[in-house]
Amino acid sequence: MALSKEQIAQRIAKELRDGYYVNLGIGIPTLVANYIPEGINVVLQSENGLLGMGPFPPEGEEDPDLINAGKQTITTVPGSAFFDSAMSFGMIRAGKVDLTVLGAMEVSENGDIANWKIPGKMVKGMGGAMDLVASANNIIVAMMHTNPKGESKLLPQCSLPLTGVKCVKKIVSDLAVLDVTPRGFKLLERAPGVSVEEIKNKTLGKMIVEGDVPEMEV
Amino acid sequence: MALSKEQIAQRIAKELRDGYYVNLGIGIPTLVANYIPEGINVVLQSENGLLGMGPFPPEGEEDPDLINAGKQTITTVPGSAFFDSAMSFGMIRAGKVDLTVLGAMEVSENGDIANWKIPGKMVKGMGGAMDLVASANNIIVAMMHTNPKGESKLLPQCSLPLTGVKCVKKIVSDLAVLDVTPRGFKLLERAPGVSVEEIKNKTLGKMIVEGDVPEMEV
Amino acid sequence: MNKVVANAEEAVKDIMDGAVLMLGGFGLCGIPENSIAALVRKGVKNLTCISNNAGVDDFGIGLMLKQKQVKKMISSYVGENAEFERQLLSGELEVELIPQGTLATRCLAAGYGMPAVFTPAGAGTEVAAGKETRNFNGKDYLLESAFEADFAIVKAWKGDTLGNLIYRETARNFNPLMAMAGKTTIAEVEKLVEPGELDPNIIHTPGIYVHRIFEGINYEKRIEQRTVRKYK
Amino acid sequence: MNKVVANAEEAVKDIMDGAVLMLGGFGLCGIPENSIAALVRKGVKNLTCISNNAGVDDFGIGLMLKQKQVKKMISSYVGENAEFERQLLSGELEVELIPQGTLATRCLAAGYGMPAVFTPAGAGTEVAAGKETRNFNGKDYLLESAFEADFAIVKAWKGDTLGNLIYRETARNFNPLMAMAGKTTIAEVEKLVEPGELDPNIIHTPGIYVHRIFEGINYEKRIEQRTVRKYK
Repeated sequence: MALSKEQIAQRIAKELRDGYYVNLGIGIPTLVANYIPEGINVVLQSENGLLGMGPFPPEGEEDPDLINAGKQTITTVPGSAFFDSAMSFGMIRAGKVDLTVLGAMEVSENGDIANWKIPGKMVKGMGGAMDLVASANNIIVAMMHTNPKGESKLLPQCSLPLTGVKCVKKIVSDLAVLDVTPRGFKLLERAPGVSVEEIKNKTLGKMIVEGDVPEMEV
Repeated sequence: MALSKEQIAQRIAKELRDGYYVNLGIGIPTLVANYIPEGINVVLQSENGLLGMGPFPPEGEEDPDLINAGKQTITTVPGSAFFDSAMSFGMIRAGKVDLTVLGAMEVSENGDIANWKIPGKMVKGMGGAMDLVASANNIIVAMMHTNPKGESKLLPQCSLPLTGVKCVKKIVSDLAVLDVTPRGFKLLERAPGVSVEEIKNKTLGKMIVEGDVPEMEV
Repeated sequence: MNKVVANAEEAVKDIMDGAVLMLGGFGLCGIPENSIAALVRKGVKNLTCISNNAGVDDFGIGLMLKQKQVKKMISSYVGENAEFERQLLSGELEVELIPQGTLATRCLAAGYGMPAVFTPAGAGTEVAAGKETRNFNGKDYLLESAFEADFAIVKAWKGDTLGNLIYRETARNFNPLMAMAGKTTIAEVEKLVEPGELDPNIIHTPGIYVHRIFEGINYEKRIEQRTVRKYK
Repeated sequence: MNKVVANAEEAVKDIMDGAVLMLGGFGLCGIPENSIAALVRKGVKNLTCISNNAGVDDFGIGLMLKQKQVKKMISSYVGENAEFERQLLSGELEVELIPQGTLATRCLAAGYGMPAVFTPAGAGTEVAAGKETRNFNGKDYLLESAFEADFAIVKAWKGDTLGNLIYRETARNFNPLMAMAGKTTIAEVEKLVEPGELDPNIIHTPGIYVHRIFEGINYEKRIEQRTVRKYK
């Protein structure tokens, strides 16, 4: 069965390592914070100028000066630090953020990503996404494997305007975990009960299957 | 009679305007702070990371964390601010410092300045001088008109390695006040009792004299 | 040296039609509310606004959009505003979308006297069109120019009469960068104090960058996305 | 996540011969005294040191020079050290002199992920030799590359166990810039505290840039030019 959004987030959380600095994008990536494994300490970066982001505030304790990059009211954890947007993107560009998780509309087999613009639709802007994908050493994309029409979002080439080129390292979709390799998408894990065949059918880009592909543990 | 170093500083202090941010180099320029006219408020910048430099501390109150760019113990004035060296030179490069006063070994008639290196002698380094001269909009050089051998330091071209090109706007020497213009050094004022003739004889670069040249008031 | 002005009206009085403005804030967080209100009352037109976002329909830069005072927005994300969308689709409003880090860094470049900076954001995408792309150590970067703005308008938490500013929490965002970048910088603060009342170790924006300062009134500080957790 | 090390010895234990080091401080102000002492005891050699100055004969980097541990200095001003001069003239020591603002900005570039930056300092002088000169808006700038350093060693006033740092007065100088620029950054602090004890609004160096931290001991904080006024 395909994973829920929560389960995608849960699976991505297993990629976290103790001491990681992590930037979580809007949507499914945000949910990853709910599944940080026991014994693992990570520091969440919000690109509007915060290291050490905590959970949403209790009702009545919202602080208008304290928001995340999704403009939601949040809190800090002990040891947090505020800084300006130049330093925030400075640390992102300098590769100090260990893991970046974001959503995508399309990913190509060479790691290109499209997630900011659909021609003909109102374009809201790229926000910090182009900076993040161009800078991060370690990008995991959290996405549905297909669009609502059932068409693959893992493509030979992106059809939408690009956000960044050759930057995605790993994809966790509702159906599978895949690495982006020089030879194409490499299938690492299947969602419980989802066959390699089904994943193949729903992956338009080149996909490599080597040996037995285990089911994810979620 | 030629001006003393204190009198050169005193004359330069008359160029200060209320609200100026000022960077004073080591040597004669430092003395300018002692002659700030009544009613004029200026903020002194020290390029090692301070706006709002005050006088030397009283004996026993020296703070090793609080020095100026000459590494001397200093104090702050109310409303001072500390910052790092990148911001310090950032504000210098961005033209936020209204007036820079520094010493020179040679100045050429087109405003080139040499003040950091003598071939054959141990070179200590340019410190912040190259940044200051390349960035400041308003540079006054405080200098002796001639070297100890009596040779002019105001030249057609500098003979020493340059610190910066076409940057000096005004010179206050022990003999004269001169503007650097596209046509050469323009004599504005004479030291009390010093003749135009003497200044001409001691100025190797092209010098313009128009009309009567008044004596400085010091 | 007198940087203190009585109020927002006085602070913005010489901002004329056609001016290029930088406005601090991220979403509605840390925006110069008083100055925006004064610009709306003044009715100045044909403005180019450099700001990360464009406010919402009835707050922030949205108020200026409603009065059709803005000719062009330079932003990274503009999604929360129906009137904005209408003007954009009708061609009344010009929009230049740039990556958020590029926006920040182009402000920094202006404040630090760097004419242009290299950033990898947007290399290989349509953002690179018409820009110089240069490879360093195997990676492509775009050359992005420093912003030039007639006025930067920022909001700080505390400031002193010499223009030294301190921001609070994530309301810092673009404010210190824009404060450094304006030809003329206007700062509104929640609390204006005398020189010496702010610890010189913790000044975010040194006064040298600030030309006018005033204590704002009636800060609304509207929350755009109120999110809370269920447990205490 | 454990960034805290017991002492300077442990902090510098993997610094090997031939390493490129950045060392914070301006003159003797804000220098990492404990780490320098540990490097002297360790006797590591052939170091390249990026630091604004080179200490004095018996303090700061001068102590490393005396032990002939330094192969090359990259500095803006090196005048206060007789042993330095001797080694330089005898050809034992290589020195690269660069403008102070260029030094600062090349650190900033590294910390902000910019491969190179433009600065006007040195344009038209011998500093420009071998560098790209480019004209923007009628003014010449040099293209200067970001520094690459194996280790940055900085001194802060207070720090917490997550690596957040606060500096005091002009002892800030190059420290926060170098802290951002090292592949591995070592911070020594006068006072090490628990997370939450430092106000997050006033952190100068966020912990993300710091890999190791320890509380130093016996700070001498030597004054290079003691100047006092005669009246109180």
